[in-house]
Amino acid sequence: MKKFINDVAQVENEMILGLVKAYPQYLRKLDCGNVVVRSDRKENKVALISGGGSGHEPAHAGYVGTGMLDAAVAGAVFTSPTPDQVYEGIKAIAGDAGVLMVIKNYTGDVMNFEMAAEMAEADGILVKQVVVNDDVAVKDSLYTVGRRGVAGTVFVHKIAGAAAEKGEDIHKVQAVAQKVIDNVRTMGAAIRPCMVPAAGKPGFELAEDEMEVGIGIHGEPGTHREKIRPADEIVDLLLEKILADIDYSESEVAVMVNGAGSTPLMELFIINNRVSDVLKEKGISVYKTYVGEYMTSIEMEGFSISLLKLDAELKSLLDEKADTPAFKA
Amino acid sequence: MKKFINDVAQVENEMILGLVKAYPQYLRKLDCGNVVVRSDRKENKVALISGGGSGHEPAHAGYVGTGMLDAAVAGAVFTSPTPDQVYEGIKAIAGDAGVLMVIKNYTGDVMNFEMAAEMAEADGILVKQVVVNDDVAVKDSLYTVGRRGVAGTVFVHKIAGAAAEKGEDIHKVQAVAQKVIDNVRTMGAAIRPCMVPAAGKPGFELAEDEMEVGIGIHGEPGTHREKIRPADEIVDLLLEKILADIDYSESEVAVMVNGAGSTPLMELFIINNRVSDVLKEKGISVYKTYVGEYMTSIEMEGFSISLLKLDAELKSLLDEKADTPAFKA
Amino acid sequence: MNKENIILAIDKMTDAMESQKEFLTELDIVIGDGDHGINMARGFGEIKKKRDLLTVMDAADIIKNVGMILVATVGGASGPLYGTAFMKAGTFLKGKEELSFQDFLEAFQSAIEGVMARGKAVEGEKTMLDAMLPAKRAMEKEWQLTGDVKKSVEAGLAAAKEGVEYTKTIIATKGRASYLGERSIGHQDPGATSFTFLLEAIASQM
Amino acid sequence: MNKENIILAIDKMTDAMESQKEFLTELDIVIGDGDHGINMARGFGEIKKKRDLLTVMDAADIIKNVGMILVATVGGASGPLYGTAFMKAGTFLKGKEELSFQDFLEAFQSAIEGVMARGKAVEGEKTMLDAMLPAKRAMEKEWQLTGDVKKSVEAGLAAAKEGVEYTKTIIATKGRASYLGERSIGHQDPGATSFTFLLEAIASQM
Ligand SMILES: Nc1ncnc2c1ncn2[C@@H]1O[C@H](COP(=O)(O)OP(=O)(O)O)[C@@H](O)[C@H]1O
Ligand SMILES: Nc1ncnc2c1ncn2[C@@H]1O[C@H](COP(=O)(O)OP(=O)(O)O)[C@@H](O)[C@H]1O
Ligand SMILES: [Mg+2]
Ligand SMILES: [Mg+2]
Ligand SMILES: [Mg+2]
Ligand SMILES: [Mg+2]
Repeated sequence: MKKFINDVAQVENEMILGLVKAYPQYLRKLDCGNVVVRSDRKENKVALISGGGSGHEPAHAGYVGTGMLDAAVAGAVFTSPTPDQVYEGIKAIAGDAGVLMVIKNYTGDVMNFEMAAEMAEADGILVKQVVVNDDVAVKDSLYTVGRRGVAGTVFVHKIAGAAAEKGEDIHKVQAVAQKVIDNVRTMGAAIRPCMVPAAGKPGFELAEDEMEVGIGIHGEPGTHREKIRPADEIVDLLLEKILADIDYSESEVAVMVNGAGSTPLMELFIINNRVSDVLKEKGISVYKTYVGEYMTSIEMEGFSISLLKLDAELKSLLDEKADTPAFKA
Repeated sequence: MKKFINDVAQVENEMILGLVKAYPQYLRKLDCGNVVVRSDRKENKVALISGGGSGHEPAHAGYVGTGMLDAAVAGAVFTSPTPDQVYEGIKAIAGDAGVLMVIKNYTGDVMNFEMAAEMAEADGILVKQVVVNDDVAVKDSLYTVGRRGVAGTVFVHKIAGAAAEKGEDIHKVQAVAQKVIDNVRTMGAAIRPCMVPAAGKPGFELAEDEMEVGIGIHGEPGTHREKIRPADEIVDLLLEKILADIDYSESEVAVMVNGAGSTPLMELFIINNRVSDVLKEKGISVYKTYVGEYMTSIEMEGFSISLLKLDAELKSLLDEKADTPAFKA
Repeated sequence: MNKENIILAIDKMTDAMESQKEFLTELDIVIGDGDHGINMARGFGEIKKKRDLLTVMDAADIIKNVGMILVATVGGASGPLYGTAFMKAGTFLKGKEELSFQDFLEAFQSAIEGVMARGKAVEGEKTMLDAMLPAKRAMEKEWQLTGDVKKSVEAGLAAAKEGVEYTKTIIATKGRASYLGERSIGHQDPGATSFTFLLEAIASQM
Repeated sequence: MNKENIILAIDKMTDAMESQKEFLTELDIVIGDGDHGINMARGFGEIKKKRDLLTVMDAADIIKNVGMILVATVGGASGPLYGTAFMKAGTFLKGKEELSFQDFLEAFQSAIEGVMARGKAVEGEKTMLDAMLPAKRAMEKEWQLTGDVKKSVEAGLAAAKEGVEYTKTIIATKGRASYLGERSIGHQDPGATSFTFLLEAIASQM
């Protein structure tokens, strides 16, 4: 395994330390575990907490700062953080206005965050939650765990974060977060896998002419495998699924072309070139585009496209100031 | 060659189109070739132009915007743009205050930009230049082409851009750009090569236990090859060379930990953890840190460390507002 | 089973999670995210570190605290689930110093209920429950028939292993493997597998 | 050499740059950035596209315009250098319809001076100059000795090829290969190699 690391057992710790040392103006690490909070804590606002396994950098700690998250909790690579870690995060940021947990829809994440909320509620802290489930690769069925939460989560952080920063109450912040969730859809594909450092093996293997379609963000295989195709055709394939899921016709959208970790920006822009053309053709107008690495899977080579359907409220919150290490607006 | 592209011959064009379509609020593409200029052109200021081969995304077009560049010219992958392209860029942004060209020190870049300047000067446009040469991996000798320009260039864009935005005259802007160049040093290493799409082959090959030290940003081999080591030791190796080149003792620095294209952010933060510790040990205080992909080599897996020695003027210009697709302050 | 047996069983679990770490991780690489063995080994590694603290507690508290340590260190889906299982069993056994096989069966039932509630899962979804529930049923049945602890435990172990085999034949509808849909068929569930190792450790002390 | 010969020579150059594209790129991968063949093929590809425009010009203008197209399309180091070479030669030949071998030699001298000025390079730095300068000297020498065009051209070609071999033995001090220091030894210079192909094309028309 060829990586710029020192010790597989220290990857998460050293990463969080390196992050906090890079951005002390934004971030402070709690003493107990990999919990990062805003260094300029703002009082009297709803506090947002999110997190998940490590390996999604810059998510989630990179989004801690003005107008986004108040705390981020980082578990081991691709492993949800434990309830006590989340609980410490909640305690560090909780005020009278309450705490909103932004959870990505994974069994582990949901259970661990919910247990943390139970602990915090026992202390009298007001805790609400939203569960992001934007990945249209996975069927949303009553009989399964439902869709996964992937890159669309960053829009939830941004928009709910803006509402909280403006001083909205917890019901409003939760409602607007839920509105984002209801209106954002994502799908991705990859041509090279990633590996959990401690495992030392990739999550799947692909031949030189194969790609994995419908990937998640934990290095797991996607929903199916295909022959690789030109970038434009892959974009068309993903957009078709996304556009079929909710009615985007004649709407305005925010677009996120998210790199999975090792996809060169050059390719992400080539991808966006097609995304932009297809949306134009379909009469969907692009309000804002974000191209870059927002929710990664360590060194996976792949990308996802997210479309967030906007209304006036979401647009204005998207435009609000955000100032965090990895997202500035 | 496994890449998210459509046609090797269209890589540069589609990339620039995708970029401009993502950020119309910042960027506009000229009709003639891959030249990108600010969409909200500001008059009565020194105009900055930079560029080079493609493959360094987000450089250089990603730095076009308020407080940084006014135009960026993109050649073919790793190939300096031609004089006429640069000339078109200069003409599009030139005002009475003149144009400063920020050139990275490569024979091709210098010659092509200089020929463009000759053409522009023939039109009566005032053109000055600075040549960035921050790479300490390469000996700076009178008998060679000297050091290469690498990631430190981004600091030149930021700081000279801020001076220009403030309305400083061309001599002042050139002087401050030169001050950055005199005070910034960079060195890098890689564990996986990249390839020019049109070539379809990597620039070098490495065994599973090897790394290339002293890499440039054009996929070329570095100054030497070594057995790979833990991240901390690689950092020590690079910092030693950088710190030996100019006297950083007791100074304040800006740090850039730059990913070469496919290095996971996780690893860049692990790297910064060590950079930060070593500087602290040596009594060098870190004013600001930038961790991310600023000057890439397509999909190379590697990184560079840049240290910019600061004084009061550089600090205040570094803090000035910048608003571009890839750099916001 | 007395306190000593419980401590020994936990030691055996710790050893098993360490020695099966790679195997369980490999299973999770195929249909999950490649961390199950790492997660379980981390949790039981912490239990090993806290062994001295645990051994001074009474039987029920040891079990409950094992659960709390698992919740606090394993993470992922398996952390809250196994953690809840041990915590529920410990709570159920409160006050008991010597555990009869009937106590064990009832504590196990309580653990399973905890897992089902926490995981919102039922049998046949390709999870640890597909080893737990058959094991529980087989032990109960053999116990009612023969009243023989050894036989009952063996029946349970066999049923858990069968359950693991069964997970190969079904589509996952809970946990990460569910994202694979049809592609999850043919592969055994990591959590069902780890449960079988844990049950083996318990069995050795009965 | 008349205008027809010049057009034919340029056609041959175009063919050579197309057919040697990969070879030249491979050479540049080893000690440069892997684009020299691509760059040259792009430039001459553009010349091919503009062939109809070129053929209506007079000899000197054709050469000068080839230089301008190269400058405008090749990029990198080789674009301005080869571009300057052709532009200088074209400028030198201004007004001439029929070129004597002496004219050719003097135009070549002018081209070389252009490259040296633009590239701030001299012989022995592992660049195209290490093929150009020996070729020029050998041709001049043979021409003075024998007055035989064919022989002179052959001597020039042989010297250029030797120059390419020579570049294998030296450290680069100009161009990208210079960053490799000692590691550049053992590899031939891509620009010296491409020059040899261009000279072959010219030789075929003398
Ligand atoms: N809802 C659930 N109910 C019961 N068991 C579950 C559930 N979801 C997952 N599991 C079990 O957890 C195991 C995976 O654990 P682990 O890999 O440690 O966590 P994660 O899936 O979060 O990476 C699965 O193999 C399965 O047995
Ligand atoms: N200063 C120079 N003087 C003369 N020739 C040079 C100089 N620098 C580079 N060259 C030539 O240019 C060739 C490389 O051209 P090319 O690969 O197209 O450009 P780049 O080096 O910019 O990628 C080298 O092989 C060398 O022959
Ligand atoms: Mg996991
Ligand atoms: Mg080049
Ligand atoms: Mg797992
Ligand atoms: Mg080259």
